[in-house]
Amino acid sequence: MSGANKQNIGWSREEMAKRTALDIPDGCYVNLGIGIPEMVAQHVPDGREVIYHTENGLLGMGPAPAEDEIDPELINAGKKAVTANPGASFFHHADSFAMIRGEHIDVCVLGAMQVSEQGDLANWSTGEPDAIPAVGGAMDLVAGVKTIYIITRHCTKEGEPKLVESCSYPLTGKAVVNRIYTDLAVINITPGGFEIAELAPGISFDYVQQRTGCRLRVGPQLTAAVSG
Amino acid sequence: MSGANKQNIGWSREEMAKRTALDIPDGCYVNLGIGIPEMVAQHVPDGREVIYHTENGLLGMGPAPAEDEIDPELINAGKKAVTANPGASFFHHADSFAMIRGEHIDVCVLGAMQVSEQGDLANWSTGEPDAIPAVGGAMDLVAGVKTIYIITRHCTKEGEPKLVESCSYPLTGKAVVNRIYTDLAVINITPGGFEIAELAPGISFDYVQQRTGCRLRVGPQLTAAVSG
Amino acid sequence: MIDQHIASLNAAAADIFDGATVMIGGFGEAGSPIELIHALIDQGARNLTVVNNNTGSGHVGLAALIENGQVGKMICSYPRTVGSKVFPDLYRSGKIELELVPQGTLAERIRAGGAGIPAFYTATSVNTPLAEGKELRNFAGRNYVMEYGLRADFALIKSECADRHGNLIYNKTARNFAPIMAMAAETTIVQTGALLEVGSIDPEVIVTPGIFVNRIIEIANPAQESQLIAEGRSYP
Amino acid sequence: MIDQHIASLNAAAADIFDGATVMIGGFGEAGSPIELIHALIDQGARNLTVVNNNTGSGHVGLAALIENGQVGKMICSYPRTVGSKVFPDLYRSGKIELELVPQGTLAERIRAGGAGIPAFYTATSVNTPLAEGKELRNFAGRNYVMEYGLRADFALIKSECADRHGNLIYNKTARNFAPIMAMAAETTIVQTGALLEVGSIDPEVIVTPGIFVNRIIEIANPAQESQLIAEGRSYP
Repeated sequence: MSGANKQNIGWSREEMAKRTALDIPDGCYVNLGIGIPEMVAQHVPDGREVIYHTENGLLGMGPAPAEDEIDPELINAGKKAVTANPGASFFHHADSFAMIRGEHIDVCVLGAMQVSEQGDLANWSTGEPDAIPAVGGAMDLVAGVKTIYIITRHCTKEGEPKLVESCSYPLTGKAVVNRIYTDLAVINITPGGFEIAELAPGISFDYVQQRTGCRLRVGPQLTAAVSG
Repeated sequence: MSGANKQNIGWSREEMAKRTALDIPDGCYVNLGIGIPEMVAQHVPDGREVIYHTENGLLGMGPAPAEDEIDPELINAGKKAVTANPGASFFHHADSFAMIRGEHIDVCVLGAMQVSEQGDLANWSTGEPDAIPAVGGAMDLVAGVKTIYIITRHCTKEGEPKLVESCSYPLTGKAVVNRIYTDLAVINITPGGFEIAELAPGISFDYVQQRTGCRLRVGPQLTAAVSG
Repeated sequence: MIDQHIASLNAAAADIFDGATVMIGGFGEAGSPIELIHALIDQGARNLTVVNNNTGSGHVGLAALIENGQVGKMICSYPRTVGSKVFPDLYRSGKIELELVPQGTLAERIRAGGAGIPAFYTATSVNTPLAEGKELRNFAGRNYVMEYGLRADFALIKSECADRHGNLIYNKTARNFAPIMAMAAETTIVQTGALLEVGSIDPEVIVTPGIFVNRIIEIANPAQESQLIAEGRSYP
Repeated sequence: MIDQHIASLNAAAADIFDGATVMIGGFGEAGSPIELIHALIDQGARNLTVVNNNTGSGHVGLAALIENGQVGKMICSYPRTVGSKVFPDLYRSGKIELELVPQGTLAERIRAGGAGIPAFYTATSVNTPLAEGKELRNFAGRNYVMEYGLRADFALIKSECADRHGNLIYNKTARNFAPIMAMAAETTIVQTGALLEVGSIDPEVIVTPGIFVNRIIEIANPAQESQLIAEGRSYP
């Protein structure tokens, strides 16, 4: 759909993580999903102190260790080796999900297969009969964390829109997403549906609309930017 | 009812605690109520290792400290200063009652106002309109601990029976008591009601029956002792 | 930057509002945040619903808060401690409301509130007056009563040591309700014996992670309730 | 006298019976009691229901137990770890049953089982296929699903240090499910890196009190799953 040069249009994975990181406030508790969301931590602007929660029992997660400092018993939810920052704490799984379910985590950043204009999220199963269903902590996170950000390419590899009127894949949660960061735009979920808050450099509203499964609106910020 | 010499008939408080202590098995986890039950710990036979739980967050409770070693933040459920034995652990209230409710404590020894022949226990309120109701952990203990022993004088100060057909005071729990240790006898709760397992020295079955609110039976052990 | 340190007791308690639900840690005097309670007396918020295992002793701490007429309702398991006169007198004269909850159910309701569990079932209190009006349900042949999670606007608790992120450890049986109250309150205010630099407490032994804490004030030498009572003290 | 020390792996696992429910600690390889799992393979009990967050990797540990045909049903949140081939193949051919549970609900169900809570409500999975057939209930305007407490006949867990009373501490994120599984099992069997004298562990830092533990075997140098897999090892 987007042609041979699709890698050069819009934001890269790194840029999507960087753009998301701008919206992580100082002093908040954040859970980052596997994949692009993990990269957000590297891009939080200097001067902001953010504490990372990983649902397998660590608050105050730090970056990956040097090769010779890996402890296979100090890992994140993606089962990769991590470190513990000063002020970190370890706890068991029930306490860890009490933090999530009890709405103590401020922000969670996840990937997506589909997001609907009501903020429904599908990111755990294609629903195909031979798929091995695996949910992990995704349903707990979207049910319990106050603010849910999604980072995802705007379309699938096959060029199908991931932002849709209603999800065809099994849901992770209903009306849970607050904001979506794609390679093309930053999109808020509003009572009126998808609202574009920001466009990637060189990307037009129409370009994004053509690649979206339902009607987009232009947010007030973007209107100001366009008219200004 | 039992006359001027009532203090000299049957078991003393100390002897009741001592008799109960014989039935605390080696290696078990025990919660002792306030009053005579607390005295049981001093009388567990040598060679048995028993671990005491106090519901305010300590497993491995030891005896009272010397006067100069009192820590007002190391107390038992009766709010008296205690010590922590080697192997003790501290935990919060929800974890402490998870031990109780989850049936991890083997034996609990409590006092009683009334016990019915079905094993109903009343030990928290007289139900009088001007009484300040206070339940503490008693209802949790009788609902969760596997074996409930009661230590109580056989009659009230006014000479009324405490072992009754059915409790007139508000219940702590229904069908929860396994065994009762009074100043006159050891009584099991059986499907057939109260069954005397043992009589205090010099006490006859008839003497106990006269001071009990419903029909007593003679247990097989006692029959053997009498006939033998 | 995360620095939960508050310099003054007045500032720590400033925004506790009339009608707020306030959980107060402690089992008797063990773990009672007596300086924070006295700050709440100074501050003067009224018509509070207070959650504590007891109702205080003598005329200091929680008993003084009640005596000062600031508490409209107590949620507790045992309002009849030795030396507890204030609550019984007010209760008998109908001037304070009481919700009596079995101690384990109280603890579990607080833990549930903090863990996002709106309700759960327990066998505790079934067939007793404390189950009256509550929903009963049978699981695998046994009856259980449904109990609701409990949350609060504020928690006042005491810890042994803290760091500026709000990580806490406790002293012995002073731990009691504090860790679960910290989870269940919108704003958790801690008085601590020693405020340490971040990283000073071993991550393996932290009992309350800082995520559950909002404000910390250092009270290096807290008053001991029993000693104040022995001295015949009252507050204010 | 309380001494939970067991001298041999065979003795530790001897009474695990066909059809038993077995909780196995670990999140991936972190906290996986691999020597105990291999002892269960040697022992041979079949038709087990196994509770673990995952389904193992490679051909050692939990994956080997499944591959050996001993597991009739898995209760887990994520049976699709990198390097997990054994379970997917058996699942696709209909040879193993799967109960998929969201990770936090799985943890809370285990904790509830250990705490004597037969059921509780959670918002997790509402409006998703995993809530199908489950009871929904509205509290304060939000829908919640009812979930049941989960108990087991046995738990196999790994700890860093233990004493002879069964008091345990863990290493970093190897803690994960172990403390709650110890609570929820009739018989909790622990492999520990160091078996210490009673009194060696500070009472303030014990994570699992001995009351939740039944047997301890010392495995001073446990195998690491990822290393066995890297070496191409399989069990038995």
